[in-house]
Formats: sequence, C-alpha cells, structure tokens
Amino acid sequence: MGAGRPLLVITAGCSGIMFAEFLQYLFSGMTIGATYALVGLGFAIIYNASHVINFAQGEFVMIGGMATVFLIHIGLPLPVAILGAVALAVVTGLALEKLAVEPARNADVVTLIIITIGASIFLRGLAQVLWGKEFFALPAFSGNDPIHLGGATLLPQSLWVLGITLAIVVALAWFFKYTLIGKAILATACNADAAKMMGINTQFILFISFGLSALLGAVAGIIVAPITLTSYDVGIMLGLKGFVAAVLGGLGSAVGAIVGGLLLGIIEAMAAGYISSDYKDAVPFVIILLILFFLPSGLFGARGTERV
Amino acid sequence: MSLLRVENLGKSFGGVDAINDLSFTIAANTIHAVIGPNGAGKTTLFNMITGVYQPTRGDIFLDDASTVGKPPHVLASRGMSRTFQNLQVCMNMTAIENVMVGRHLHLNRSFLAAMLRLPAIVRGDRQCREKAAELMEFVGVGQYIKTDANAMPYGALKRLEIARALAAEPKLLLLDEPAAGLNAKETAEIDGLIQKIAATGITVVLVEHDMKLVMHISDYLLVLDFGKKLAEGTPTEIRNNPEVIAAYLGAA
Amino acid sequence: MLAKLTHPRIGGLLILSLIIALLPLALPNNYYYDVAIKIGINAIVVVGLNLLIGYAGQISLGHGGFFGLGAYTSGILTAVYGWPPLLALLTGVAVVGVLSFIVARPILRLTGHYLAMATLGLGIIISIVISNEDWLTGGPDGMYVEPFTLLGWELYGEKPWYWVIGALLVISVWMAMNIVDSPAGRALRAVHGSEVAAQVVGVDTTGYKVLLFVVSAVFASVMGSLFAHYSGFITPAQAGFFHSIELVTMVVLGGMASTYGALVGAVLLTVLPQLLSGFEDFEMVIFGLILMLTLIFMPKGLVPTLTHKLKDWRGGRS
Amino acid sequence: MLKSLFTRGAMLAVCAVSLLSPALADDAIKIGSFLSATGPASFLGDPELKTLQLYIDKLNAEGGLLGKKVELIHYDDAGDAEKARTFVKRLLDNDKVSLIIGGTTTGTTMAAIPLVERAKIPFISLAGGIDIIDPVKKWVFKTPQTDRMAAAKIMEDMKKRGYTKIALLSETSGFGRSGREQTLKVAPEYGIDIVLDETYGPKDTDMTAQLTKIKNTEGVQAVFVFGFGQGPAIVTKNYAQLGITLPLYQSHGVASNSYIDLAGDAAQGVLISASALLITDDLPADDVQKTVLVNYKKDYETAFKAPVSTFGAYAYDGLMLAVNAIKKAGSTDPSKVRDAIEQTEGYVGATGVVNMSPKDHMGLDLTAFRILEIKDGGWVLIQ
Repeated sequence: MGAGRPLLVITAGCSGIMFAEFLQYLFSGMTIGATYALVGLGFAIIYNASHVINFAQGEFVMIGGMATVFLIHIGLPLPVAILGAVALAVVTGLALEKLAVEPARNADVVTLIIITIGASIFLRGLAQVLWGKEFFALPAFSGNDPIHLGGATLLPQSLWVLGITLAIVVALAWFFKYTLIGKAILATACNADAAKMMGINTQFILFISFGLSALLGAVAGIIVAPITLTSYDVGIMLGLKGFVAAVLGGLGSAVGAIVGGLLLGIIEAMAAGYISSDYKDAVPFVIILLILFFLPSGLFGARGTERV
Repeated sequence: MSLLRVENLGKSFGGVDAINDLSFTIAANTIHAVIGPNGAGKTTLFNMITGVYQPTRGDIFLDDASTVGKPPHVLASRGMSRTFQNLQVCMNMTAIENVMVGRHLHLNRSFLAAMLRLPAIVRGDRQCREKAAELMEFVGVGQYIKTDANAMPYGALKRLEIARALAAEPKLLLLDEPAAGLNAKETAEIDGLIQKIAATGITVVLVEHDMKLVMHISDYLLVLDFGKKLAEGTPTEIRNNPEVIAAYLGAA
Repeated sequence: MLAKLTHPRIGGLLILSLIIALLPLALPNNYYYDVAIKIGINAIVVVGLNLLIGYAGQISLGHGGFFGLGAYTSGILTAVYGWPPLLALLTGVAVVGVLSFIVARPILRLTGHYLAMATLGLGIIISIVISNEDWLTGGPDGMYVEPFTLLGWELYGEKPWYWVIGALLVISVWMAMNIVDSPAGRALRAVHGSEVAAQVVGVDTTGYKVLLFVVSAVFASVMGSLFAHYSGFITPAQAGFFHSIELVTMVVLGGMASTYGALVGAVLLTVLPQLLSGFEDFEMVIFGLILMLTLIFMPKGLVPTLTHKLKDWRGGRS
Repeated sequence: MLKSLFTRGAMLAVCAVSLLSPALADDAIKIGSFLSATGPASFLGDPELKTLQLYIDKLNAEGGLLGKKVELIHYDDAGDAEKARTFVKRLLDNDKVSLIIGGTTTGTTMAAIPLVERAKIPFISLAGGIDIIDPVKKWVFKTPQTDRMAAAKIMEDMKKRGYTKIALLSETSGFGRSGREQTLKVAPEYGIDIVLDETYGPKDTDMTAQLTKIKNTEGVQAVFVFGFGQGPAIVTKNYAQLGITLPLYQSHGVASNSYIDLAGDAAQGVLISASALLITDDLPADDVQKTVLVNYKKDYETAFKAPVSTFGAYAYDGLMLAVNAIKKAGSTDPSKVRDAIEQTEGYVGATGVVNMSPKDHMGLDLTAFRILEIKDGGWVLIQ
C-alpha cells in the first residue's frame, strides 16, 4: 500500500499536466482562432453579397490595430481611439467597394482577386508611409495578470477577444434576422437576381457588406493587438488565415467561417504542441486539402447540383 | 429494336423525387417529344440520358448497352448529342469555333501533336473548319461564320447549339426547348430545321412547350407529370387522351 | 502570303523573334541583360500558366510551388549529389509532373475559389517543406546552385543565357499558340466557356484539365530549374505564395486568354519594380495603385483591351 | 481615360530612363547599397539606411572624400534575395559603384556574394550569418557579430551560472534558422545540453504552445530564444502569461528599445547578448567605445528624433570601414580598397573593436557582445 501511493500520485500528476497542457493549447488556439473567425466572417459576408473574394480583408485588421495605436499616440483615450479606428476602416472598406470593386463588377473572378490584392498592397504601402515600419503594442484593455484555470493560464485580453467575438456573432445573427438591411443581404446572397427583382438594390448591399466586413476586420485587429502586436504588414498573414478559415467552413457560410476560424486556430496550437512546431503552419493546409478533396465545398458550404 | 430504352428510372434530389419509375423506349429514325408542365422532370430526364446527372434508380440503354455511370463525354462517343434549355454557347470563342468543338470526337486530340502542330493537325483542322461552315449554313446561321459568339443574337445562338450538336454526327440528338424564346417566324423555321435533321436519319428527342410545334413534327409523344409518365402515344392519341387533357392541356 | 503574315501565330512570332534578336543593340550592360533574362523566364512560366488560367479558366495560386520545386530539385541534385544539370532538370520535370498529376484530379474537381484555395495550400506546403528541411535546402537563407553544363560546355554569363532563354521563349510561345488553335485547345477553351457543353460533344473535360495542369506545372518546373542555374542562388521565396501571386498577376494584367498578353504581363511586372525602386518607401503605394487602376479600367487586361480599342479605331476609320 | 493612361505611361517611361541611366556626376565616389528598408526585416534595414544617408551627407558637408563628393546609390530589396541579386547586378554593372555596403539579411547577402566576387568589388555586409565570412571570401567583409558569437556569448554566461540543460526556441526565418544551427554547434563546447529544440514562424502571433511544452519538460534550467522582430516580444509576453520562472535569454536580434516597449513588464529580467550601444550612457568613461557610441547616438537621435538601434550601428561601422579604407588606399581602386579593409586594425566602432586579417573578415571578438539585463524598462550591463 505504501509503495502504491507515490506511483498513483505520479500518474495523477502526469495526466494533470497533460490535461493542463491540452487546455493551454485550447485557450491559445481559441484566442487566435477567434481572430481568424472574424476575418473569415468578413470574407464570407462579401463573398455572399457578390461572390468576390476580398484579398484586402487583412488590411482592415491592420488598419484597426495601427489606427488605434496612432490615435492613442496623439493623445486620445482608448475607447475614442477604437471608435476612430473602426470608423477609418469602415470608410476605407466603403471607398474600396465604390472606387475599386464596383467599377469592375463584371470582370472575371481572377481579375477581381488581383484588384483586391492591388488594393491590399496599396493600403499596406500607405500605412507604412504614414505610420512607419515598426511594431506597436496596444495596452491590454484590463491588465496583463493571467487568469489560472485548470492548470492553464489565460490573459484577460483573451477573454475580451472571445467575448467580443461572441457578442459580434450574436449581434450579426440579430442583424440578419431582424433588420431590413440584414434580410436584404441574406436575400441577395441566396439569389441576387431574385433579390433584384424584389426591389433590393444589390449594388447597395455590396457596398454595405464591404463596410460591415471592414468593421469586423478592424474590431479583430484592435482586440488582438494587445496580444499579438501590430505593424503595417500584419494584414498579409491574417488575411490569408481568414481566407483559409472561410474556405474551411464553406465559403459564404457565416457559421462555417466562425467554426472554420476557431478550428484553424486550435489546429495550429495543437500541431505546434503535439506534432511539430516546424510544420504547424503546414498542418492547416494539409487538412484543408484533405477536406476539399472529400468535401469539395468546405464543411458548411452549400452543396447542390448545378442546373443546366 | 429501340435506339434508347429507359427502365424504371428514378432520380431524387434531397428526398424529393424529380423522376419516378419511368419507363419508355425510343425507336430509331423518329422524332420523339417529351412534354409536360414546368417541373415535370423533363430536363432532369435529359440530364440523366446524357450522363450529366446519375440516376438514383433504374437503368438507361443506348443500343441495348447500359449508359448509367458513364460520363457525358463517353456517351457522346457512343452517338449522343444535345442542346440546352439555358444556352451553353462558349462566349469566349468565335461562332465557328463553337461548332468545331462539336467535331471533337472526329479529330486528332493528341496534345503533343497539337503542341508541335504536326501536318495532320493542320489538315484535320482545315477539313473541320469546312465541315463546320457547312453545318452553320445548314442550320441557317451561315452569315455568322466570322463572328464572335458573344456578338450573335439569341435566335442564332440556339441554332448554333444545334449545329454544334450535329457536328458530333450523333445517332441520337436531344433538343431541350429548341423554340424557347423564339418568335412565331423563328419557331416555324426551327420546325423545318428539325424535320430536315430527322430526314438525314438522326433520331431526334425534344423537350418543348410549344404545342403547335410538337404536335406538328413529332412521331411519338411522352407526357410527364410530377416525374411520372402520364401518357405516351402518337400526337392524335395524346390529343384525345382524357387524362392528358385533364391534367395538362385542360389545365393550361 | 500577306494574310499569313498578319496571322497572330506567324506574324506575332516573327515580331517577337525580331525583338529578341534586336534587343541586345539596346542593352547597354549586363544588368539590362539580367532583367531581360528574368522577363524571359517569367514569360515562359506565364505563357504556360495562361493556358490553364486564361484559356481553361482554372485558377492556380500554387505555380510558384512548382517553380520552386523545379529549382530546388535541380539545385540539390547538382550541388549536393553532383548530377549533370540536364538530368537534374528532367528529374525535376518528373517530380513536378508526377506530383501535379496526383493532385490534379482531386484538385480540379473543385471550382472557383475552392480551387484557388487548394492550389494555394499546395504551394504553401511545398515552400514550407523547402524552408524547413535546411539540411538539404539551406533553409530560408537559400542555397547556391552550380552553373548549367551540357556535355562539358558551360552556360555561364548573361549573354549566352539571353540567347538560350530568348530561343526557349519563341518556342514556348509557338507551342502555346499551337495548342490554343488545335482540337485540344478548342476543347480547353470550351471548358472555360461551358464545361457541360464541351462534355456532351465528347470532350473529356477532366482529362484535359488534368493534362493542362500538369503541362503548365512542368513549364514552371523547367523554368525553375533553368532559373536556379542561371542565378546561381535560390531561396524558398521562389516557391512562395508571393511568387505564385506574382505569376497570376502577370497573366491577369497582360490579359487572360492572350498569349501575347502573358508576355506583356511578364515584361511589366518584371520591369516595374526596377523602375519604381527610386521611389523608396512609396514603391508599394505606387505599385498597388498601378495594379488596381489598370485592372479597374481594363478588366480584360492590357493586350485584349488595347487590341479591341485598336480594332474599333480601325473600324471607325474605314 | 485611355489617353490619360497613355500620358501616365509616357511619364513613367521618362522617369524610367532617368532612373535607370547611370548617375551623371561621374567624378563622385559611388558607394552602392542594398538594404531591406521595407519588408519583414525593415526595422533592421530602415535604421541602416538612415545611418548611411546621415553620415554620407555629413561626409559631403565636410568636403567629401579624397576631395570628391560621395554618392550613395541605394535600392530596397524588401528582404527578397532574388531582388537583392538583381539590384547588386545593377549596382555593379549599371551604376558602376566602387564599393557596396548592404545586405540586411544573411539571405540577401548570400545572393550578392557570387556577383561581387566575380566583379571584384569590395562588399561590406551588415548581416549576421557566419557563412558570410566563414570560409573567408576575398571581397566580402561584415560588421555585425556572427550568430555563432551570439550563441557562444550566451552559452558562456549560462555556463558561468551553472546551467547545463536548456531549451532552445528559434524562429524559422533565416536569422533564427542559422542561429539555431550555430547554437546546436556551440552548446557542447560549453557543456550545455539542449534538451528541447522548438521553433516558431516569423509571423506567428502566439507561442504559448511551444512554451507550454518547454514549461512541462523536466529539467530545463534556462530558455534561449533566437529570433528578431515582433516574435521574441510575443514570446516574452507569453512567457510571463504562462508564469514560467526560468531565466530567459534573447539574442542580439532584439537589441533595440522597441523590444522593451513591445514586451512591456514581461521583459523584466530578460538577458540578452548585445552591443554596448544600448547602454551608452551607463558605460564607464574609460570604455574604448564610449566616445564613438555617444557621438553616434547623438547624431542619429538628433537627425531622426527616434531612438538609436544597434542595427544602424552596423551600417555606421560599415561606412566608416569603407571610408577609412578609401582614405588609406588614396583611391577607389577596388583591390587597393579591399586590401585596406583587410588591413583594418584597432578600428573602434559602434559594435566593437575591429581587427581584420586575411583569415578574419569581420575582426570582432566576444568582447563586442555584452550581456545585458532588462530592469525596470531599461538595459543594465551585467558583464
């Protein structure tokens, strides 16, 4: 009996560490995954309204973070700076739609992709000239004292990220279900021609969706900046990951984008923890290739037969 | 012997039966029409016959060999060709190139030969172009030989599709609403064209809403309603079939 | 005879050959030759990619991966294992050919943005592997590659390379235009125009898409190998996402479904960074702006839009 | 619209001709440079470029070099080795520069080496990789300490404190990869065992997974992070979040005040190997580098109203080595300048004291690195 006890303690301790480890990966994955989800949601909203993939989506994230840093730097309090940054991103999004996407509405899919890539290079360049090439940190909204949970730790900012993401998802669900514009966006996504016949101004819907996804991107950029830092070129990677999240979930599905984003973040964290930190960036792409091979329209994408 | 035989065919989309337990045969050298109200499953039937959709149940035989599970291009090589209800003209090509695509099966399809532009390719293409031009004349769009497809009017594009289908030299030609969207004069011309095609020995199956056209040219009719066979027979028989009159003609 | 000369295949090739032959008179030094060679290398890759994207309508955001794979196969086999360069190049072709063939079927079942995603993922995986396996590839800092030798003859320096790449460019353009104007090529364009229409007249659309995917990947691999030998130094960036995007941008900017458009796209995007280097920090802003404006006002790309305008203008005059 | 596009095109063409044609002032001494002023390594390349511009202007204001003006011809490679290769070709063949200073990263430097060797033009690199000067290449020199030295300095300190089992967390960028390789090589010499070898991507925004693994590995006594840019700052924050109490070492890749700004309180107690520049004000008055460092810091901070960084100091040393060598050679004859650089002896620079030789084209020893600790938002010299 006396010999058995320490052994038991060791195994319990061991599995305790393993569980704490797993929990830690999960927390990290969900925090970063929430950002991917918001960016992915931005992709989904624009895709729904127009079947355009906006590769400048990541730049909204950058503008959110960088503009907040800049506005705080010139002496504004954090909440005002945040509002200002979101407003700037939304204006950028609307201008992008009006000046770059709308004139080329009828162009080929690839052409539109390259136009938005051009826009992202332009915005990135502008940010670099205006705000410089350094990295910046935003102060955490409510301190940096980690919260301990089941042996793992979580930053208060992570709770902000998860909470705000959740709030946005709820707000969006309400928006799509109960507001006129929201319903109109859904109708356009479902069948643009029919929506047009019903008197919905699909052009306007596209305009609004750019504003909306710019807003989502900017919020994502602001809430993660205290954790991940920000610079003029953070948009490249976040944009790419957001696109992966959106496709993983099935393009155009809002639920899909959220699940896809969280999944992507968690997969990355688990891959880094359990498989290989060298190949953790490759793992999501391997998974997405496999998923696309077996489910050609993502996890939640519309499946149907094309009518000829 | 029948050219095409359909046995107990069924197709479901998400639990809804678009076609259910359908059987019929089509004899060679006839004009055969499939009619029925919207949503009766006519286009679905065409899509299954040509391999665009796979049936959920049942079997289809072309020359007594099953076609189920074969992709459209394999069925094309067995002598089937078709047009579409919604135009499927390649707008990125010229009119004559669209028709030349129709001759695909009769040409040297080797990639390597094409890359090196071997003499055989040049020769084959020249003959193909002549043949395509003839066909365009045949269907009545000869004046568009040098035009880009996207510059042609709707009526001409419908005929261009027929020319492309003919270029494949099919035994069985399926026309999905050849007269849809055409005015009375154009419809009359299509009427003549279909008969001209049938006269060359090609079996024609058509889906059409224009009853005047259908009754005039068809040898035999199949009436579908909600994915099921309502009736079949000669135009006269169909015209006098009380069920058809009740369900279809009477209602319309 | 005259009619034959104005045919794009013959007249265009003649003009292209003439430009390549006369250009050295205007190239003052090796730096200019270097830019010209890079234009040529990019152009050949893009001519191949244009067959896939422009003519068959299949997006690929992963051809940088095939380019890089070709470059690294050549680099590793010659530098580490001492293989003769030609054999290494052909091995690269085999590796890329087999890989692209294996993934082509499942990938090409996808359409539109899903296809874009899948090819993007494939390219990124290739570049991550190259970057991580530094025992073989030198890692992110890159590796040196031996010069190209064939039967004891060494291809070295800008001028000889200029003529080799120039000749390959003419051959590639000739072959690409042959493909476009052939039964196989028409079938491919029909796949873009209406896939189902192509199928019902007997085109094995999947088969052609796979074939074209492999052919364009092999174009990229061969040029990757040659680039590795020419430049003497390669980094994982050659296989990276940005290189893939750059290649697609060349196709789109020059004009999809236009072989000469692909050439123009390659020229512009290779020369532009050299021109803009004087703008320092404003380089990105200007580059992004040029890209956007060109495509907003000429969504079909430069060459198709301008030839169309020219036709209209001629038509208006006569 | 089309017309305006054409005019724009024409303007661009005119610009092009003027940009591409070699500069007209033929009697000036042309110093070429290619740096990563934009892109992922821009916070290294940017101060480097600023430093070069600042001191060349200064030089010219003081009457130039050998009675001639000095002209800086610079291209931004954005961290892309292939771009760097073309720009070096441009500097050599088109601009016909007498000497090249540049190559912010090891990758861009490696791309340039075959070209300068063939063109026989002296080249002073500002990148860290040891492969640049080992084996010695006739025309290639470098000013920063090598990554092997950084690893050695850290291992030396660890050994002194009695750590024998450490975890290594390196970045998968060129800098981190090469740093990892050197650390793995050097560690056994100091009797140090690397029990865990993890990596993170240069654009990663969360390293808690890797750190959790480190935290839960038995017997680790210290952690060494090899990376540059925002990555190490995030690692530092994650480190604090997870409550890891092991000593944390960082490389010279984070040697700038912005690292402290980014990592905040989490940086407290972090040890790094860095140039003395970071502690200029606290250096004892008798330190050989004191005057040089005080002056450079003053010059840079007055000119750009931004804190000085050790990366800019690499460019300062590069330029000074070149200037001294040209003065000594009395001409810009490449082989004479090269010989003069190789004979550099006792040059007191911003990074360290440089003694070159035909066998050593960097000329620094471990004294060029100091171990600093971050205390209360500032750097403190440990040794």
